[in-house]
Amino acid sequence: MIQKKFESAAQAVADMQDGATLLVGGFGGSGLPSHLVAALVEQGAKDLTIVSNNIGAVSDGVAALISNDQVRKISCSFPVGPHADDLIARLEKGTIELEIVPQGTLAERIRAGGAGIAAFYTPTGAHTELGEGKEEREFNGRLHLMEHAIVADYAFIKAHRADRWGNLVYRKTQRNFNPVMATAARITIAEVDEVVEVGEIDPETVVTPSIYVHRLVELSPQKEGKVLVNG
Amino acid sequence: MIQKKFESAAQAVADMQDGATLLVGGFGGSGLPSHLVAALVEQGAKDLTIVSNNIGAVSDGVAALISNDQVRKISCSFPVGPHADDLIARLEKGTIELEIVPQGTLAERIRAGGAGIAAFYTPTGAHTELGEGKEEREFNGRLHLMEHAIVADYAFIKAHRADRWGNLVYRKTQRNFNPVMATAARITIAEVDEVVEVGEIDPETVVTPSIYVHRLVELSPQKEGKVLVNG
Amino acid sequence: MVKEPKETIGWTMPELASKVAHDLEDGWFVNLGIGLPTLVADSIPEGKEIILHSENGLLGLGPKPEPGEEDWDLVNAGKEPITLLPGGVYFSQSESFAMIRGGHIDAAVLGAFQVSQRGDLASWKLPNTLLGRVGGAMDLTAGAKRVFLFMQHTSKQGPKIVEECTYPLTTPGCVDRIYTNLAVIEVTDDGLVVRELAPGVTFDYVQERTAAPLTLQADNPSEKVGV
Amino acid sequence: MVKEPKETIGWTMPELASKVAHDLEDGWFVNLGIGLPTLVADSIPEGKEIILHSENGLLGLGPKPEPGEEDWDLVNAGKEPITLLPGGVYFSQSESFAMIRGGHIDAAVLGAFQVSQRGDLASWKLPNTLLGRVGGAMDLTAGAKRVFLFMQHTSKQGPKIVEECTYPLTTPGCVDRIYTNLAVIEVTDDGLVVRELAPGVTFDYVQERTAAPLTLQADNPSEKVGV
Repeated sequence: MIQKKFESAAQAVADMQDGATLLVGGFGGSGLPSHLVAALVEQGAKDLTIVSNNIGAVSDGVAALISNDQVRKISCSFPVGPHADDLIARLEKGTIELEIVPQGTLAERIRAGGAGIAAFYTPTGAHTELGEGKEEREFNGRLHLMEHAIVADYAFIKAHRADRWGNLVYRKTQRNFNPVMATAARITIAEVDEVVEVGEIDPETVVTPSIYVHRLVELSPQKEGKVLVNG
Repeated sequence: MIQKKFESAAQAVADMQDGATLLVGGFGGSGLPSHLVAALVEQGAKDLTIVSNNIGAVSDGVAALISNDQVRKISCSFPVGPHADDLIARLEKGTIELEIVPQGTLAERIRAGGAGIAAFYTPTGAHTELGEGKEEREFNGRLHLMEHAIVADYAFIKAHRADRWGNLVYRKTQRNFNPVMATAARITIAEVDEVVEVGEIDPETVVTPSIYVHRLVELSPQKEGKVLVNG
Repeated sequence: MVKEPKETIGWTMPELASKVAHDLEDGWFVNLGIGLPTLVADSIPEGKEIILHSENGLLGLGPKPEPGEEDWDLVNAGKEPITLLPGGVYFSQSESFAMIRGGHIDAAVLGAFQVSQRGDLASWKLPNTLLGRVGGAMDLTAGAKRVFLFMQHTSKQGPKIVEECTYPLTTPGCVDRIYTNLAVIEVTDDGLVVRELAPGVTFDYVQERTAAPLTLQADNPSEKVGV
Repeated sequence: MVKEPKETIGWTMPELASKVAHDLEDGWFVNLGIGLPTLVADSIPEGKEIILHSENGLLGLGPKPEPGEEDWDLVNAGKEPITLLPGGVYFSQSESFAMIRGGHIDAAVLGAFQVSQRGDLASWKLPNTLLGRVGGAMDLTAGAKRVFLFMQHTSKQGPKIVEECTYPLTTPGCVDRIYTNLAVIEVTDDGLVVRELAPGVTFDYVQERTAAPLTLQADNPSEKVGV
């Protein structure tokens, strides 16, 4: 019988190794799997390569991993915000590598990774500093850049509700990078508010099919009466 | 005020020109926009380039356009079935061109067209007859083919319910090629069972957002007490 | 090489389906090809959760509907009416093939015209025909983690397991295991290895009907396996 | 070139937002950038249906929630709480940027550091800084059917409208129209054309604050436009 539920975020991330590549969902605090990130700070795996849209927007996001010196390289579109100081300090020391990727190219590279597309051509970023060193090619008279797929060892994602198989639904703009990141990792760990039995989620409404989800951690902030303010 | 609804399938296809490129949704009879296809047979536009997964599965599908000599080229994955005889006759006469495309590559080329990706690399079809003449490239030690995006002038799609803006939901496996084809045409025409007011479809359940839908035709088979058997 | 006579020998197709179903692991996501492989759906042992994928856009394929209960908006890749299990979901063809191409399908169980000793598969087009029916075959065989064939050991034309495919290829080197009415054969780096023989079928009998060299699995009790 | 003094001249930002909103057509899908451009959302005339897109994954962005009604799972691209209009929908970031890159957004209204006479845009990184904040700016400017800038005519550093951008480019030749507190300027094949002057603002006044040659639209009544 399929059972993907882990007892805690700590157990779900326990096997993570130094040097792993990790996708972290969320857009600022919305849809951020903050309990999984906190568990990884505790667990301590180092030399991580992290792909996440924002890194300085919230203190309980990727910023926490950077401050704890667990990150070797970070790919993101928006490396600024109130908690980016520790990133800047490490960039100046040269202990961390930063790759800035246009947001749509970041999403599409992850989507390509999940969909078995090795590389693709996009007009985004052509003739810019972020396109330097990339292979260029013209299609329909317009310059495009070749961009490579991103695949990862792990993805940390946040969803609203899961069923036992791992089908996921989200709340509102909590989706953001979560559905696409779920597809591109060898082990996708979803932090959810609630795990229900199969059949309890309308099959027409599932956003992330169970095939993409390997581990579930149930954390019920609503049930605990906590108000979620991640801004 | 946004109003995408046309009075009839005939009106929705009235402006189609000879030489147009057309995507037709459906997988066999399921999700096939058969009223739009029938209206186009009536309308008579010629020299069409058609992209559709099946062509011979049902008589009221693309087969009808082929038999009526409206098609110059057809791209599909499955050009066989009980109604493919007229295709074979025209192939032998040389009056129609057939491009056989692996089903996943077909879907992905349309997806690329809708998503602004000019071309992509896939392992599907490498070292096969269908890969002949295509640009090849190795990624991670594996041969890939470069495949180009498909974009079209029109898409005919079938959905279950639309709202006035053109947001769509589908019934079960009626989705098939419809959601992806909706994204890749200059003018997407959706044949639906019902058009409702905005707000009547749960925003978490919309499959095709209104941005991809330009025209709606309401055809209510259920309401007319017709049993839909398209097999 | 001997042409297969029209006789019942070895496993029946439902027996073979049970064998395949037995080898699928709990929790796997599995795509069953059109035709014979769909028999596997009815053979999954009680208590084992295998989630079946249909490339037209669903996971969690259930049994055929009762007569009169067909819903023509709920069909499998063969365009036959099916049902959806609790936990099943719908999605589009592009999402479906993202799953396939992206390596998320644990196993694809497919039919074949020919398979070579290196696991090259020919399954989409007969030679010298105008039309091929590729469907999702190239995507599935290029993308699934494992490709299992489910087929009659021979056709009217003779052996289907050959040294080199003469029919147009679907995907080279993609086949992991071949289930036929006569035997279960692994495609290994050392060639084709017979893992199991059907009851009453000898190794020589299988070899005679196979146009590529076979070896018997080393830890196989003997040629008498299954007799 | 004259530095802009800290004074109120020309249109206020809400007035400018109304001007942009007036130029958006009924039924358009429009992306509003972070910061100033979000003012446009509050200025859409009654009866006009403009569907606002937010790149973090929604169409149908509504007004800000009442205080106390914020839902932190419903935010815009600036990570501020917003609401969803009836007819609005949610989707993922990859779907969102498929819309953008695929040319489905009718207009993007964005801020800028610099814009050149050919419509080159610099908006994501200041020179000689370690970090840039590209976000979705390159995708939007490469993908949207029209790019409108919404900005102060000058910055503390002087003119923002220049012959050549000296800051890192976002996308070359992408800008169609520039809305500033002083004027509405079209980027044409013949250079920058002033389409409208703010009340009390002369053509010469705008030209003095612009580091690229401007022309007045031929059918513009006169320099006295808007006075």
